[in-house]
Amino acid sequence: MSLIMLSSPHAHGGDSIRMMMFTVVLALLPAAAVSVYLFGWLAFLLIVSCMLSALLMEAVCLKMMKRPLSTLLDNSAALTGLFLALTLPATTPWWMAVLGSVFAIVLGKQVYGGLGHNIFNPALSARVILLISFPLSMTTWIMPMSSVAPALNLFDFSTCATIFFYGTDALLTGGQLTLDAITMASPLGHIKTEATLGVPVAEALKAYNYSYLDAFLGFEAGSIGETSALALFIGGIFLLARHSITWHIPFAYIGTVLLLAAIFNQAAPDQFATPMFHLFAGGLILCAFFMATDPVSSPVTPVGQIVFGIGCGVLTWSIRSFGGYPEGAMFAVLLMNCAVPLIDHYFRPRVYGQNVGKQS
Amino acid sequence: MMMESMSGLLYALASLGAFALCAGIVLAIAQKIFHIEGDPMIDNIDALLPQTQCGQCGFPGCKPYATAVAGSEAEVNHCVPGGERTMLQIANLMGVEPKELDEEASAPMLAFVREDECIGCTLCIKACPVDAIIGAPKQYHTVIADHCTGCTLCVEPCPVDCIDMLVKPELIEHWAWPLPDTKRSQLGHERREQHAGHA
Amino acid sequence: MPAMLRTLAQKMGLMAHSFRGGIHPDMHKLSAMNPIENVAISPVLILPMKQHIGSVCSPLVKVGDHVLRGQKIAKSEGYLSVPVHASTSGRVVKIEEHAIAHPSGMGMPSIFIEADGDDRADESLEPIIDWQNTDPTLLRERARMCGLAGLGGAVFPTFIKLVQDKRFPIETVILNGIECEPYLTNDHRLMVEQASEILDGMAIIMHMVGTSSGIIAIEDNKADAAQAMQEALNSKDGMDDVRIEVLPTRYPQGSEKQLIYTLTGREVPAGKLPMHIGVLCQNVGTSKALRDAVMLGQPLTERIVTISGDALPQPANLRVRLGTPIRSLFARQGLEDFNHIQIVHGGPMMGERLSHPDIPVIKSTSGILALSKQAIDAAHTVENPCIRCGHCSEACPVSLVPNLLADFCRSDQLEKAEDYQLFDCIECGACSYVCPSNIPLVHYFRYGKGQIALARREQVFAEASRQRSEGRDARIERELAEKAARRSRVRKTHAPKPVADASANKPATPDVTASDNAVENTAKPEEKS
Amino acid sequence: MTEFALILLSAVLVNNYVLTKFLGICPFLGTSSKVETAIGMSFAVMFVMTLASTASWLVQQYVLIPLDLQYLQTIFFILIIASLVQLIEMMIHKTSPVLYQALGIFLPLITTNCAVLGVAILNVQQEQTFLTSALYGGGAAIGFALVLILFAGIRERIDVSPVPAAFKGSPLALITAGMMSLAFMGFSGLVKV
Repeated sequence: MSLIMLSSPHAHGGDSIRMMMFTVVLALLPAAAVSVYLFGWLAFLLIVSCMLSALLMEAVCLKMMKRPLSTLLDNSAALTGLFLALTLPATTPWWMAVLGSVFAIVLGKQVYGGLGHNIFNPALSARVILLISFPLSMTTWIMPMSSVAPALNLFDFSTCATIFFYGTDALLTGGQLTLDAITMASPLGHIKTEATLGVPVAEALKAYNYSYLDAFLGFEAGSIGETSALALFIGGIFLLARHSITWHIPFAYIGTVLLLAAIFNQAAPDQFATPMFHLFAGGLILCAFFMATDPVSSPVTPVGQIVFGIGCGVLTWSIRSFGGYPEGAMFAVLLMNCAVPLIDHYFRPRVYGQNVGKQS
Repeated sequence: MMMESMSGLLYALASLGAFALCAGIVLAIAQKIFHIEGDPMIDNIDALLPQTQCGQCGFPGCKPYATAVAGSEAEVNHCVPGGERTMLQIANLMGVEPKELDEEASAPMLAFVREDECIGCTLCIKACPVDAIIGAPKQYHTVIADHCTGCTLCVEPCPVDCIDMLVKPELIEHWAWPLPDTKRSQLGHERREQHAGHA
Repeated sequence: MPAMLRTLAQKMGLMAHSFRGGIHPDMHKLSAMNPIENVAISPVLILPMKQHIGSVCSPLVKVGDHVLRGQKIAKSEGYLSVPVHASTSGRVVKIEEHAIAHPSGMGMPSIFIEADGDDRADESLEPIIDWQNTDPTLLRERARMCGLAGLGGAVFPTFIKLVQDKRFPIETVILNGIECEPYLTNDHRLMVEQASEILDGMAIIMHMVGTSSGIIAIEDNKADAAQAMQEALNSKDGMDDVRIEVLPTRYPQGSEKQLIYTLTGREVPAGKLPMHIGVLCQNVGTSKALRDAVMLGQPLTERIVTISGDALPQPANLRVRLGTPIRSLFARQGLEDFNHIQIVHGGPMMGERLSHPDIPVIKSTSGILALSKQAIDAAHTVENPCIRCGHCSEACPVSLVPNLLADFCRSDQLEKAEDYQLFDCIECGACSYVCPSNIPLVHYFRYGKGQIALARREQVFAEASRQRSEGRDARIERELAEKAARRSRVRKTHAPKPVADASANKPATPDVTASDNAVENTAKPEEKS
Repeated sequence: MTEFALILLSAVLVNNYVLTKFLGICPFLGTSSKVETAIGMSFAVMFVMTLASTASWLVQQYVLIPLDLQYLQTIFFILIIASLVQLIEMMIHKTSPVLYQALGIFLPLITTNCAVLGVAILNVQQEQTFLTSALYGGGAAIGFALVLILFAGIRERIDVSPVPAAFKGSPLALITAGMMSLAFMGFSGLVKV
């Protein structure tokens, strides 16, 4: 009989990290499928390259740190790669995608000591690094389903491969397409530029022939994974059902954004967009259901998660309405990630029997 | 031309001097208000020490060692019975980097008098720093097990050498769970080393 | 349902109280349908000197003495302790250290009794028939004399709880028939087969603490037990303010604090006892033992033990004499070879893993399990890093934050662990059960608690040594000052006079020198600064 | 009134002294190993910074300009800051010796803290009025405190995690500080002041 001292309990529920991460990958499949449907081979190449480079980089890091390669199987690296791919614009060149994955794995996770110790959400920090290092190519969006640019058939592998490997200008040397023909501003970006010229929001949207239904289904310019609100909602509900995440962060986050948008839209309709617009525009749902609820970089306790969600909501809405960048969700989540250790410390649930006071 | 630069220089010196003077006065007054007597740090450190008064740190007792450490004349890692935990606590309090212990603390010991050989010379009673040995002149002495700190100061003065150090028996009530030591918690140990080296 | 809304609804009485967190392990109640069987008395019984929470007892008998069943063989030391009784008539063979169910593997002095076979009972304690008008303090003394301790597993001496204290009147007596630990079914069978005896015990308890209202709590996976208790309750008169409460099955519903919150909506304040909020909680087994002690004059010498496990051929509920070695019980159920088997003393969630079966059954043995190797290995697999998923803090019935606590305990940040209320942890194991990274959280908490207790003991010891050492230094200073004062006084009396009275100073000198040498060598080898 | 709020907001978040102007990095890294020390340091810096920026504006307005001794500006400001630091050091030594011991060298180092001197000189260069210079001083100090306490919270957590040996201690702290400044760039343009 081995004399190693095993403390109780001698039973286990059978849950494992691999299962939890796999559930999140499953939840992301609808969004990934819709992105391939909307952006064709571009999206597919992006997703594959990001996931592969993330896995490869994690293997390299584990080898260097002489840690067992078995931790690769907990598909957290694959998940980080998929997250990053979904936040990138369709026309991202391949080296930028790979660089992003390397940043995500090395600077985002391994440098902090591997799974479970990173302070910031790895995919999001890599996405912000790319945004600030390559501002132009990170904010060029193309309309999905090539409805705007008939000449750019997204389902023809060779054109997509040339865009992916040689960048958009290589395509244009053929002369038949100009860059601004196929690219356009994202709804958020459009409103911000119009607002600086003093055009009220309603008119700006009309000029952009923006329709809420298209935005809900996904036919709008934006990163490949964040356009379709429907697919993201399906994934989010799936996560809640499988108890991978709790309702606290998404509801608090989206609720705060909608509340702020509603109040200010009533106060000054032409200066602030409607709540519906904020919900379907940009990466709010992707960030709320997937990025902010990354268990490692979000608070542990329910009270803390609600405070975290409200913080993300306020920051997202204020950056979108007043800030310099069109999309505030990424910055908001990163900023709140900094505050997580303090939130954990100060927002702990009341322990049984502590300051119960007079009881009936 | 000379005159302006001279007067400019004069103004500069005057204003700087005046300002420095009044700042000095304010600080002198503040010095009186916030005057503090003894250094409370000594008591904080003394409270951390195990009070075995054993002198293994090179000082005649715990209070002198605490004063030395507070005045940063002595290093934080001299207290042998305190072991790593005391050293870490003092380093933490002093805000200095923890230093490796120079000598590993042995298992806790208890002095034991072989009473038939004791001649009752009261030398060990006087040598014991914590009065843990009782007995009268010409009567045989005995060590109070609960009070003995195991500092071995009584062994040397005994003329008939009838005191020997026994290892303290481990009581079942005082047994404490060890860290999980199976291969299962290899990661836990790694994290513990990380922290220990960087308290 | 947001926690705030839930507590609000509970406060307004819209919803029954239910404690926070908790888990649903599969219950493996294999022996639920097996009736209680009596076990033949084993030839040698081993009775450890401590089978309860409190101080160790000291033996009253010597080797060779002949004892009767129920005779007191060890007297309790101090207030928090209960005596030990012989569980059968026979001869004391030896008194020495023997292994007990303790993780350290250390032994406890135990009395070995060789059974003489005729099991003659000791008649010294006569039965108290009309206990209704007996003074409760007398009944309390009887409970202490009979060595009663909580049989639910906590083994807290029962007589200490059964007290009428003006400052803390008891309003409700709760009988705990929950038994939420997987595999264990002894309370269940006891309720099915001896419901009226349990209710007699409850009546005695209510009489002793001076209340008339009580609740019997049973989980809904023991419907037959609830039904049997209800029938017995209907036939009993004078217990109309007592009701059966069937609660949903959830681990750890049976823990005292969680049960009290579920039934009364009140929380036991930190550092306080249930009696401070007018509640008394007792296990159904203890209530029956109290009935035997009062109405039959029988001390606690036997108990119901569930013997089960996925590696045991024939699970059963046995009425076992205290001191029976576990190996003989396993042999009775058809299990001989133990090399692929892990033995657990108690339930799988809170029980101790034993390294060998030669350990006696004592008052706290509610069950002994033979679990297969893969069952234990599935529970103790390799620890992965914590991904802060929060499942453990959701499952914690005391609403602690287990993963942060485990981090503090692992890296010896003990003041932080105390600040996060480590000592409120009831070690129920719900957090380790749900942890997807298989982190042995309870093991880290036990390590943390041990280190904090060790640090506190050393602190008390150091404080005492410091005071003694300062007292000693003060004494030495005082003696030196006296010596100096005495020497200066002597010099003053001799100095001015001429030669004439030189002889006068002869008598003064002897006593000075005598006390001199006593004081002289008190200085320590190296001078104290 | 909103104008003052905007100034404060811009000093605390938009052009935060530590994460966007990269001033006062050495106390930022030095005193952030524990949250209590960080809080202590933040109070000290808040006290010194606000008083220093107002005092330096007064000295600039009523001593340097009338006597046109602008070239003495830096010396005067350093003198003000030094005496304030001496004052706060005595107060902390009296009120909580543990904090005094924990801050150690970084308490007198506030004198040479480039954020404190920076805010004083910037106020003067941008010709701020008395009230706005006080607001900028206070805002900068609150910004410094906010970021320092957040960073201390993070440091306490990463000090315990199994960081690869090459990154242990300050390398990882610097990487994290870099990430934080990346996140703070989201605030750029938030306030049009």
